Amino acid sequence: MMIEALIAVALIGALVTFVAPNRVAGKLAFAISLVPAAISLWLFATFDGSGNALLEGTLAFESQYEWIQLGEYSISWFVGLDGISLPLVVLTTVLTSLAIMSSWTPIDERESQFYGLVLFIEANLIGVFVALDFFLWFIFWEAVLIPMYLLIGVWGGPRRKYAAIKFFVYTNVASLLMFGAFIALVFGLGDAVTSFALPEVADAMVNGEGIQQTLFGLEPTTLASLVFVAMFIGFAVKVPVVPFHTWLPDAHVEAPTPASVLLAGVLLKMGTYALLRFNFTMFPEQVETYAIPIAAIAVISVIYGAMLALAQTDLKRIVAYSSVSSMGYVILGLIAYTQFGVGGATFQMVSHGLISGLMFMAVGVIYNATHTRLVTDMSGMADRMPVAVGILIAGAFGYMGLPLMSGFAAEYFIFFGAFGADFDYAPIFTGLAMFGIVLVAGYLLFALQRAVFGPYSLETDYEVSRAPLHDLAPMFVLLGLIIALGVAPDLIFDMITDAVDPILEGGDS
Amino acid sequence: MAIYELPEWTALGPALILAVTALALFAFDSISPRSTNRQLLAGTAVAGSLTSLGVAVWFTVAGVGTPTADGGNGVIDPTHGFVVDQLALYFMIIVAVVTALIVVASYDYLVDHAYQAEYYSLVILAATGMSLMAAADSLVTILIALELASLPSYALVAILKDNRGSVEAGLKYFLIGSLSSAIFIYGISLVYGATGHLELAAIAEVVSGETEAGSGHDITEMGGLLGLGILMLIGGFAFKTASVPFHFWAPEAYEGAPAPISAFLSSASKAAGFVVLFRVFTEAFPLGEIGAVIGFDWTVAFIVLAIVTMTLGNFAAATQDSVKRMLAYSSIGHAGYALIGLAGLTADGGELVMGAAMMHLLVYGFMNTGAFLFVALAEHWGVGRTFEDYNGLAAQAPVACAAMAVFMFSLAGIPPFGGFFSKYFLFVGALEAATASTAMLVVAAVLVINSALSLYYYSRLVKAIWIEDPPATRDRLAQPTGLYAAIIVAAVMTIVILPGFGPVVDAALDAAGAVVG
Amino acid sequence: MIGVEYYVLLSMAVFCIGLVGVLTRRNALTFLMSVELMLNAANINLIAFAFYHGNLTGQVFALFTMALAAAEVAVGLGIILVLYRNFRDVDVTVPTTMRW
Amino acid sequence: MEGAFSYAPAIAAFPLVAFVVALVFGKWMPKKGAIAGIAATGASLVFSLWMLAAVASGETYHETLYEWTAGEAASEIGADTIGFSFGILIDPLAALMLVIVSLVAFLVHVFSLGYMNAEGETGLPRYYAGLGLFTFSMLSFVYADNLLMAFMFFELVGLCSFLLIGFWFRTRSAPSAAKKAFLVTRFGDYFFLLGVVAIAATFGTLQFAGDESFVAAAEAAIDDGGQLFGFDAETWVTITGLLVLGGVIGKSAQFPLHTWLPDAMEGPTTVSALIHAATMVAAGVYLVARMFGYYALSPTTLAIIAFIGGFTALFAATMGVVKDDVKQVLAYSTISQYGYMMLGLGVGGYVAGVFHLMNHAFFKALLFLGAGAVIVLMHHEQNMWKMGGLKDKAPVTYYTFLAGALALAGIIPFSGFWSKDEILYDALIVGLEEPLIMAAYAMGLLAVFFTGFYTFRMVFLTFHGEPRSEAAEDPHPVGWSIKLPLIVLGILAVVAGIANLAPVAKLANVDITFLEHWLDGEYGGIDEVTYSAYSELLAYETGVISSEQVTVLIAAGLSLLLAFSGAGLAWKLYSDPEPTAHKERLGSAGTVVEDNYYQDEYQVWLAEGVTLPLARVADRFDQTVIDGTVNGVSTASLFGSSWVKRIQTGIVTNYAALLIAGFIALLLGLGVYGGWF
Repeated sequence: MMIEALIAVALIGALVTFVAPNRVAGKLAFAISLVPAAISLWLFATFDGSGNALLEGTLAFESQYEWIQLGEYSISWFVGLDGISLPLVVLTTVLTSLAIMSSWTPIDERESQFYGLVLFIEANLIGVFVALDFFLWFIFWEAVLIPMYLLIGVWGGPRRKYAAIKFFVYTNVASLLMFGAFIALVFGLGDAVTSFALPEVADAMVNGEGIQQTLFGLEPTTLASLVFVAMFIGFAVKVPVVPFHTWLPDAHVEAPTPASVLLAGVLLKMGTYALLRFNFTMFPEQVETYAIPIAAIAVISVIYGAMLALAQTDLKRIVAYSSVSSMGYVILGLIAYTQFGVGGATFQMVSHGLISGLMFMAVGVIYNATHTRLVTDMSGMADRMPVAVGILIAGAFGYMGLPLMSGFAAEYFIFFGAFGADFDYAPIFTGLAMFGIVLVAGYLLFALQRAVFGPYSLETDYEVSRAPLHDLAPMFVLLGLIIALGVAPDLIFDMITDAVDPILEGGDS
Repeated sequence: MAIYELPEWTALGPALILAVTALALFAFDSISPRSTNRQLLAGTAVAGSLTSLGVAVWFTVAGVGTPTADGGNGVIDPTHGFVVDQLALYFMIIVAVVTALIVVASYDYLVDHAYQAEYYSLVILAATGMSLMAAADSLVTILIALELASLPSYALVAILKDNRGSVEAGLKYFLIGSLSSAIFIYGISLVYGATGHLELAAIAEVVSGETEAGSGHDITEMGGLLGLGILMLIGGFAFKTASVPFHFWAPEAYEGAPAPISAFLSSASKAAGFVVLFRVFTEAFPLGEIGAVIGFDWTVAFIVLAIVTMTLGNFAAATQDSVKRMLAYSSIGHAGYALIGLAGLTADGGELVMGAAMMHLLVYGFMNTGAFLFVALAEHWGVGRTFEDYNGLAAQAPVACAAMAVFMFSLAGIPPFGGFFSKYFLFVGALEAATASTAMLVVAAVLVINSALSLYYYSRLVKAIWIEDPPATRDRLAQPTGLYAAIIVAAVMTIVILPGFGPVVDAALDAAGAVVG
Repeated sequence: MIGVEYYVLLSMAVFCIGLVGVLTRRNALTFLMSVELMLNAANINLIAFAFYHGNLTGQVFALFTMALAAAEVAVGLGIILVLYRNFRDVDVTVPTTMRW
Repeated sequence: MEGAFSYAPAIAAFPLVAFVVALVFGKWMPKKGAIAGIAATGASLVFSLWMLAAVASGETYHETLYEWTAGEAASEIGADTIGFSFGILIDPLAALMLVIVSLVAFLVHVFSLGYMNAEGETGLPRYYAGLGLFTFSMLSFVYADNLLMAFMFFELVGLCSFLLIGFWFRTRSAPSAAKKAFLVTRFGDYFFLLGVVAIAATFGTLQFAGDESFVAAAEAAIDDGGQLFGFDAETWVTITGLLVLGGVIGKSAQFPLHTWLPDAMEGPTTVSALIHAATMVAAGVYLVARMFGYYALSPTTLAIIAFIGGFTALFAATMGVVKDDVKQVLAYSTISQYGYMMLGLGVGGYVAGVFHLMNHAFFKALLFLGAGAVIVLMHHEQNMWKMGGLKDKAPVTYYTFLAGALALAGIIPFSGFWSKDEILYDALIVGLEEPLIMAAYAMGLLAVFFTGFYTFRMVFLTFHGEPRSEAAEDPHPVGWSIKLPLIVLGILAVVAGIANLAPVAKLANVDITFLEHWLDGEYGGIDEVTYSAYSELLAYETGVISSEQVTVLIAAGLSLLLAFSGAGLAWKLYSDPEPTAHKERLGSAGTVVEDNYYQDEYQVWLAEGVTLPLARVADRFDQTVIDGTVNGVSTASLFGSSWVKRIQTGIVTNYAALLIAGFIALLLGLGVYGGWF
């Protein structure tokens, strides 16, 4: 029941906040958001699951109720947690609370609506990570679009309307493609499955016969490959993976800081999480078949994304493109299909969530004071806002994968896992992708040098002063978490690997 | 349930109640045509439609029409030419719901209209016709019910006598309508000519060769004649459901008519059209047998129609300036979605896809009606008709605008709203049908493209009311009780129908099962 | 006796005449009449086939059709009336305030 | 002494605490965190000496303290599980380095009191926090017991250098220098990390010492001659070794990744002292020494190391000749000196390399601090041509500096001579067999001349002759906190050579090579990481000219001769009261050298002339092609929309026509399909 409580609190909180008066909305929303955070931490503490949720693992906090009988297929409310989803749930709740606090300063109109939407998005994000029935999962997956569309559209930057609609339509098209593919998969499995419950489908794919039917005049194997590719593309848009990434920078740049935090911190993880849950859990054979092209895509995402970041002058754009780059590492880790690879990829999801969140907050805090994000417009900000800049620098080094910060752990796991991967030329691909760590240092340090160092200069008609404490507090929390995970990755890596192993064993069988 | 005691004719209760209400209103109208006792008139109409709704729900629950095997009372034949089964009741519910909603809304919308009684009586009369369409199972009754629905509609569309738009809309609706009905009737005559019968069941027997036509000739010789007849029937129904190429009246009629009437036509009238379509083609021209007679299964026709209708509706909607016209085109697009329900049928089965279409029509009854009623509200406010005129309404009327956002996202098929399930189940159904005939893959693909496009223009409206800034010059907006009530009810239903979708699915699948397989 | 097919041909001819009228005439009243022609074409069919099949259904139905046509005309005339009131004309191609 | 090692973690912990304290409370502390730093590094020094004593008493320490994470390894050979952990390895080498690092760090902290505090710098807490973190990282790196842990702190060292070089962030140059330092070393570390991953994936372990060390595993792999990642074992060891070497070249500023180091002079001189003498730059060479066993397995790698070292030694020395900024001269001398160490290690002169590392730490710290003192004296003037005549005005500074200079120049009997001579000797005896090494030796030998020259050019210009600016007329006085470290280091620079008087030992045949014995674990050590163990692995042939003694004499004689001639030339050119520049005599060569052989130019060009434009092209491509496609789709559909809706002409007759047309089209289509006509 705890999971239901988690979602319910967020939903009700959203409604309450939505009707609350504007001036109290921020504080109220923060107070409310602490409840899910607390619950999720409690779940984390008392987690007793083992194995993979989709592959006969023992779920924690599981609950299932019949919902709809659609012909011979049953749809149910089916939620549960395993070592992969729990860290992401905690990430979501914690990040939401921090994002809410970080938006006290920048959000100065229609507050109650804003915070209501943030809580609403939190509810759906949690749902995405806990849902184990395809339709239930898909509801949450799609429902995320609405609040994000409005968050970007209402409180965003100058080109917010374009960015919002682009994000909305682009990702939705991808969802439709993926949906069709999955349904085809279910039909392809024929009588092997009688419901849309993901564990059942995964079981039929991995331990069962796999796709047996000949659909649309396609041989089972062809069908499986097509479904795999279609779903991969569908999720690739959400991740995003080059060349499906162009909605991301627009959305990031135009979105208000807290929205960016959630977007980069959690929404992108939906894509990689789905990839892991669907493609990489249900299609072990195809994963091996398509290892080379996917690895190539991963490398391209890393390098190309980094190159794009290098060409930007807008701090947010830089971070946005670097997200593309970082997500490339995740893909690399997933395709490696080794314990450290897939586990590292999952770890990177959490790590990148924290670090990119921190970066966006720091950039946001500076933006609050300067009202510009162009590194060319400002210089020597360290002189006026030492603490904020200090955190920005810390975050930047986290992004570069500085040891003893979570980013390094994640990247190292992925590299190590990918280097020893089974597919051909794995070391080469790893080596190429690793060059990203040089490029990332390049563009981040270049931006820092221009924006925060050097003699102070910024055209403002007011005095730029230090950031208020409630802007800094969330960043300190994040920094603490980043370092904690960097020093002690086993805080979550144990449970992750525990949930990852069954996937890989499925690959062998 | 005391239903056993009731005589059989009461099975038509939902329709009859509407008829009685209509007559009552007529009586009132003839007594005092200029009466403006809105409470009484609207009250009567609402009471009538709600009773009809209640009875229809009651019958459904009581198991009228459910096969006796499942502990129901079996299909009831109240009188010659009518049948009451789950399909009929299901659509009677839809009609009653929509009627109730728009009547409530009209209470405010028609506040300064001269002929109140006339309006309400026409509405209820049309509702009666639609309700009867749901139960008609002979081409005669179908034609009568259909015209009973159409004729008042013509008048209703043109009821704003001094509004050029309304009149123009009425004219176009009427002209296209009469043309279509002429074609329809000619089609009936050809079918009759080919089979010698007008009852669907009898036609089916002839088509399947169980009994031979009255004249004793072999049906297959008449294949061409029958085929032409069938095509003409399709034409008649296409007009009712605003499907290409008989859709041309729809954009103008919906745009020019009073918004509640637009809602009425685009939701209830469309649904009624579809129920007849479903019934006639599944019962009179059984798939498989019909192929032997006219050379092809009529699903082909519907595949084509579905694709064209979806595409034309959505594409034309994408760049409209007038909100009402956008909704009109989107309603054409949704007709295309619903057509998939027939296109996906196969000789053995297809409950899923047809059921999905029915679910969609039910949900559509709420979300589309709601959307049009919001337009009615806007017209009531007098803010204007274009997207720009709607800018920033949320700042002044957040509740109504929240409801509108719900309708839009639901129409676009975004959760957590009812439209999500119906649309995606339709998608699932289409794919399942595609496993049988690959042509349905094309339909599914087109569905994807169109729903993506629809996302664009629906969110465009949300953008206008929620994201854009309101113009400086716009005075306070009133909060008419009736309109608000109707809109909020529609919105709430659109939302709660998602968690409560289980019964809807069961009802729809049973309804489909009543005619398919 | 004359084969049913000739009746069908006749009705089709009438139907097409009506159709052409609908397509070419701009006067609302002519339009209405053309539609009436098409309806009567249907009636011809119905009666002929009733005779052919030797059952009365068709003839009865023809009666319905006529009644229906009458009702239609009634409503139609009403609309044409208000059309004239608003547009000072009964040309059906005049009202084009709504398009595209 | 057994219990000593349980306190080993404290050595690193103290500076870490100091870092936190300085960062958080520094603002409110009397000396802005200096006290905390001095206390911490002092404590570290004491503990390090304790460790030294413990090792001397025959103990060593190799303990895994904390498992970072563990899991399945996809290793080519060895176990299928791997643990990544933090552990401490204290053997003679580590103990020695601990002492060096903590000592230098301590002295730098003390010196900072005079150099930074007294000069009223702002942001001192940041400065001392940086120093603390720097010391912590370096000490942790020094006694890391596995390659990953080493890499981690190697990187942290890089971070600290970034923070400290960029200390004066309000200037334009400092941040740029800091960025460059981090980027260039990051580039090296990229290869290092790749090497770490490769080694871990190959051998399933990253331990330096012990039975399951990757060195042992590699040795085994080579012995049973299997295939690793499609290469035969030795090639693979070479490849991975070279990858790791990338990090070394970056950090130890070897050619071609040396360009960051001269710019790093933008940082406070104290930081330069720390970076060059004991921490960052030393880290590279120390890493080679640390995993010397692994390199010993692959002669190719060693040869490459040796050659790079020799070349860098000469290459950097030539550039040092023409610099006017006292710190610049020292910077290039650093590069050059680390070249020697690489040369020494490359030719298998493990002891020699480490010996020079130690001596260099002392005299280079001394020289930099001395330069710092000079800069204080000169009111922050760094151009040597503005100086002069400081000899009498600041005797302490002068004599200590002179001691350092003599050591650097390698003048007998100062410490530098002994270690450098030993390196050259080792290079020579190997070179007699291996021509490539001989070339490296030749370059190293030639560099001695330049070293002597630029060292004394610096000394003469700075201290001798007449004051050439009013700043030089009345120097700013320097306090005890500056003098004390100078004196300590000065003494060390003079006597440190005693640690390993190899030539004397060979000639007089007395057993006084203490350092060799020390590193050989004779007092206490871990078997497979001792000098002798390495020597067995080495595949080098060594030769002698006639006899060992003669060879020793020749080697020493040659290097001394060159050193003296260099110094002499400097004396001839610059010792007059009003020295004049002689650069133009060098002609075009001079300008080339002035511009550091255009090393910076081409690297900057690579960054800004190639990468950046490439990035812009990518961006353009992204905006136009990829995003253009996306937007194109929407534009196309909207255009289609505006076209489709035109069908609705508004004229009802057209509707009727279209309706009929549509119907007939359907009729014909289906009619044909259904075969009606």
